[in-house]
Amino acid sequence: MKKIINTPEKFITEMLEGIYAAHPDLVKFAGGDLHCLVSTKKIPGKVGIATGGGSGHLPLFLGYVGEGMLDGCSIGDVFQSPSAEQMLAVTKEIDSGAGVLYIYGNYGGDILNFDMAAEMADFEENIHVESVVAGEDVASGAPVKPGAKNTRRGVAGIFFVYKCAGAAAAKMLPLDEVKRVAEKVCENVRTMGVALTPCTVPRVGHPSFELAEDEMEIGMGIHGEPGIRRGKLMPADAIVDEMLNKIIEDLPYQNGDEVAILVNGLGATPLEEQYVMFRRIHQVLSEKGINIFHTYIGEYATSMEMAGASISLLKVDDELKELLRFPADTPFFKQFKY
Amino acid sequence: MKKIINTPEKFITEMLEGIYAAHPDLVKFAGGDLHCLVSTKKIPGKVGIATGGGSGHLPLFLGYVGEGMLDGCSIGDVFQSPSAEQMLAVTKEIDSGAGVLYIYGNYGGDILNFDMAAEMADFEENIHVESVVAGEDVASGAPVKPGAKNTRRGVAGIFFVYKCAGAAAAKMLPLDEVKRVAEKVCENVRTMGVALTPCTVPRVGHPSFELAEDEMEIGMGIHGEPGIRRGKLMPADAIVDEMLNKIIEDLPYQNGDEVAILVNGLGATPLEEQYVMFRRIHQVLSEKGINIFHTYIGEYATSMEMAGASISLLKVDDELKELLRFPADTPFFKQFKY
Amino acid sequence: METLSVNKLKEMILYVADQIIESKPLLTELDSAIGDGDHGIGMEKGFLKVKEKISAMNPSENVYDVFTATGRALLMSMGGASGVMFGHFFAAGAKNAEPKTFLNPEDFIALMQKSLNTIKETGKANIGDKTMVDALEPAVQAMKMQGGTSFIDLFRSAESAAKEGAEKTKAYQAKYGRAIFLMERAIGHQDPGATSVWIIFRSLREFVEKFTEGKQAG
Amino acid sequence: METLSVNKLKEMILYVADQIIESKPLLTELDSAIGDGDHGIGMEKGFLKVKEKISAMNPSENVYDVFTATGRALLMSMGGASGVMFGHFFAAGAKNAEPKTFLNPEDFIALMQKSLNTIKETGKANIGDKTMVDALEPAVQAMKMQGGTSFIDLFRSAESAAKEGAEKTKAYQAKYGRAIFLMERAIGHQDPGATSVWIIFRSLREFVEKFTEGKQAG
Ligand SMILES: Nc1ncnc2c1ncn2[C@@H]1O[C@H](COP(=O)(O)OP(=O)(O)O)[C@@H](O)[C@H]1O
Ligand SMILES: Nc1ncnc2c1ncn2[C@@H]1O[C@H](COP(=O)(O)OP(=O)(O)O)[C@@H](O)[C@H]1O
Ligand SMILES: [Mg+2]
Ligand SMILES: [Mg+2]
Ligand SMILES: [Mg+2]
Ligand SMILES: [Mg+2]
Repeated sequence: MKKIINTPEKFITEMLEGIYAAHPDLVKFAGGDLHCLVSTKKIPGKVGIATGGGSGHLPLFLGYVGEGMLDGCSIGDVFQSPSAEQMLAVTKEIDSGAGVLYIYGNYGGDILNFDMAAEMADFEENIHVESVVAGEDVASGAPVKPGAKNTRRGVAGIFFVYKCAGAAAAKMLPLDEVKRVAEKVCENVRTMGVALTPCTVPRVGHPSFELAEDEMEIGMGIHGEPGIRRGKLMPADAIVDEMLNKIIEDLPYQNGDEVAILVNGLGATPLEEQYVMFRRIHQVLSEKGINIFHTYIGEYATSMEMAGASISLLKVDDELKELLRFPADTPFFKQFKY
Repeated sequence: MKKIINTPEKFITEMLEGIYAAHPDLVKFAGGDLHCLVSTKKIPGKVGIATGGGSGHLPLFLGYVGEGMLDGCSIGDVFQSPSAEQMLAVTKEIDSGAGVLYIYGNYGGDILNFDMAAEMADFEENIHVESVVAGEDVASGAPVKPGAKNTRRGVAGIFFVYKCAGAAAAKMLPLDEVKRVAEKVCENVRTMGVALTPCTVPRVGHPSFELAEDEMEIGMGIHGEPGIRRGKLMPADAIVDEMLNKIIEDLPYQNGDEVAILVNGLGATPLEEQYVMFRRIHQVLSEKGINIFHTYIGEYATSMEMAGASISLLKVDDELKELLRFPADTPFFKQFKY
Repeated sequence: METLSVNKLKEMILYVADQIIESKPLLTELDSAIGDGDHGIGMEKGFLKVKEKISAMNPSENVYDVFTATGRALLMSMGGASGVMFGHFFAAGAKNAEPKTFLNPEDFIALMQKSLNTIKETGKANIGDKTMVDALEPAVQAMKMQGGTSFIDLFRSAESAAKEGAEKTKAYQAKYGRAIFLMERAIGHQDPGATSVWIIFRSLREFVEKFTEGKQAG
Repeated sequence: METLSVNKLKEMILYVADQIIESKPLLTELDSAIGDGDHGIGMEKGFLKVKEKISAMNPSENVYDVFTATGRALLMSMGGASGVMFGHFFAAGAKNAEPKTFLNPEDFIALMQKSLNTIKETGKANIGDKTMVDALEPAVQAMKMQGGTSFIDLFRSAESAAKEGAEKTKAYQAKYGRAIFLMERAIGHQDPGATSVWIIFRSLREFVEKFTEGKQAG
């Protein structure tokens, strides 16, 4: 894969320099480290929301730092967890007395580092930190049992967690309430992806896996984690049917339910194709009597230049609908109240 | 290239069905033809702005129909001009007495069809239509001489024309003023692109051209039109320097000028790489004493899954700055007043 | 000297339309090789509209109304550069023409010459640019050489010139339309638009042959 | 029985840091084959931080403070799963340990056993999962077999067990970290994290050898 970069070593640093140069009014960095991105707007008494994760997924994660969404983000190298120190620096910067909520995806390195950061924030800085770990990829493990450990990966559905928790924090709700909202979204969101081509980590220089010219992999993760089925590329409607059925059965989403939908492009898949997918989603949900509250389509969580897409469904109630409607203004996601 | 579609023949129809299903509050179609997309909001006495063009460039063209931008768009098949009849249907639907401005890119088929539509709107429907044809790709022809025919292709820079003319119309300026604004933007905007990989028109089934694994083409058009130089892939900074110098010399943009910037991904190029490019743009402009008023980065005008990017510069004055700041709310582009 | 009535002309256009629609696979194949594969679809779409419009046309005493309606149907429905070009093929020559109840071969030559002029003016293509002009211009020349004696001779000469012209496009690099981007790789492939021009003249000749045979027989 | 003072321990850690930093190309090569190519960079970053922190450390009477500072420097600066794992390598065994002014071989064995436990608990990896555990667990076993007689014997046995363990990872498919995605294609490649463990024990052995020689000479 050809890339417009200078050197793999400087890729993320230079990307971040570009981010700060492009959005000086919206974001800045904390602790003298470009990897610790925080919003320029700090609201006294508001719960701070931090996320973090590896690079290569723009607009995830840092792109959602802004009004009505997140307050800070620690940024790792490509597909690599940032360090505990970086997450701690973000935490210190965004805390304004009401505590900080960490929202991030269910990945080993992230959990290890962010738990460490939370511990240090609590002990050394006296900042109350709570964590919500999103894991909603139905292709990556058995359905979550109450009380048991969630083994599922966090993918594009985390956008909904950011959106609702961000709105709750913007409404000046206290930490335990913001956390409750985030957990509620996690419980009600499910995602499934499909990959058509791999992507290349710049430093590695070759694709992380291979898919034949007529193949796809249903359920593949955003770092190329194995999915649930590799097979011949199928027509769009058949792909959607397979993904959507797995999602619908999982929660399950039922006749009369209302949902928000996120159709997410992984990088190289054109918007046109995402709309072809949405057409079918709309048909299937109509048939099943599942009502669509609102639809988001575009690139929300990518894998650099991977071709493919994911579908996320969030079951909404009046509370979540109100929070989804809340406006947001970040470098990558802007929404007027609707 | 693998695509998530059903059949090439139904690609655009199904994409449009997806669009109307996803955004029923924002857009609808006119004249019983899915290819004639108009805003659901019609403001009495406002100048209507219509665009049109081939598919395969989302969010261009239809994605900018909405508040503060465009009122309607006629949509052709992939890379194919829509018909005069379709543009006429859009025109009739969006006219609310103040006349209609056509803004579209400088392509043979589009000009032939839209001129025809304008003529019929004038003669048969008594709708006053004016046209502004954007052509700002510095790689596609000699600099425009006053009075002479512009041979340059219209590419991503048309976004700025939509933005400013759309704001002027939203401010209820009359047709001749909205047209003046559109022409002013055209005169002050310049674009240059680079392609790393081709794209495939679904019906054709094979890429429209080839680029070796270590090659790029500077100045290539968004349908694969030949550029100004094919050569070995260079580091990001060198690519930016070559493109930016051509742009800067062309207007020329000078020490003390203020500009808005659009870094546009052609489809498969990740946002991360666009920010690496912007980092260098920011450096070069700083060195030259050209001030950045505002930066837009992302996918604004694509070529399906083509890898590559374009850079557009718009020289702004107080009038254009005010119009750029104006809010906009469309399916693909949302902006709060800034 | 032969003439064609308004009704006969309508029949003739409907026959041409059917032939073009039947040629969709060939046109698709040609446009897939050097274009975007949609010329067959576009022509089908356009000539379906032509059939609809011509069948539903108000009674008229003017042969040029048939040409105008045909061209306009193409122009309004096809899209793309070719929609306008094939629109002009029929409609441009009829513009401002003195109304006539019967069309004679001389009228047809004049009409085609005018259409060719408009096509070249609008599209800027010349012989050798790998477009429909490569078939149309020789056809018009051939008709002028032939002179306005009979429709059958006129269409035969137009058909054979158009066919030859279309075949010659194989040797050309494109200067207009999508095939531009192929550069020298377009060489070896016949231009779809030029092929359509040949099919139109071939159909005209077939129609008149059948018509004449019918007359002789009846 | 030998002991190491706080200052000697600092020197030893600085020596290990230099050796890891020197091994960056090897670690990069290994991680590029089956991971994302950053293990060398990560370890370099971490051990540069270790050097900074250890050099600037407040005077201490407790050897465990040196381990804690080392582990913490890695953990805070490296990122990724390996940052936490190598952090635990040094710091976990020192947690809640009774302060001592001198470290003896028995103390070191106990410390490493505790660290190994934490690493396995946190990371969930076992022998055969193609991780640093494949080098560390046999090294700890070997040290326990060897017993706390002298540092030189201790480190020699640890080094050779770690080396063997790291080499064995070539035969394994990965169950943790990035190499998972490679499935059976990871086979044939040595795990970078396990290799780092080997380099650490090798460096410990080298340092003590030099130190002992130095003593003999001096
Ligand atoms: N400027 C032009 N002048 C004359 N004919 C043209 C011109 N541009 C294109 N054509 C004709 O149109 C044909 C292609 O038609 P079609 O495939 O329907 O349109 P498109 O190229 O927009 O897909 C070409 O084969 C050529 O003969
Ligand atoms: N869960 C785990 N338990 C123990 N060691 C692990 C675990 N995950 C990864 N590692 C070790 O980390 C090494 C990779 O380190 P590094 O490249 O720095 O991190 P990353 O995999 O995040 O890029 C692997 O070779 C492996 O030895
Ligand atoms: Mg890594
Ligand atoms: Mg076409
Ligand atoms: Mg075509
Ligand atoms: Mg690694």
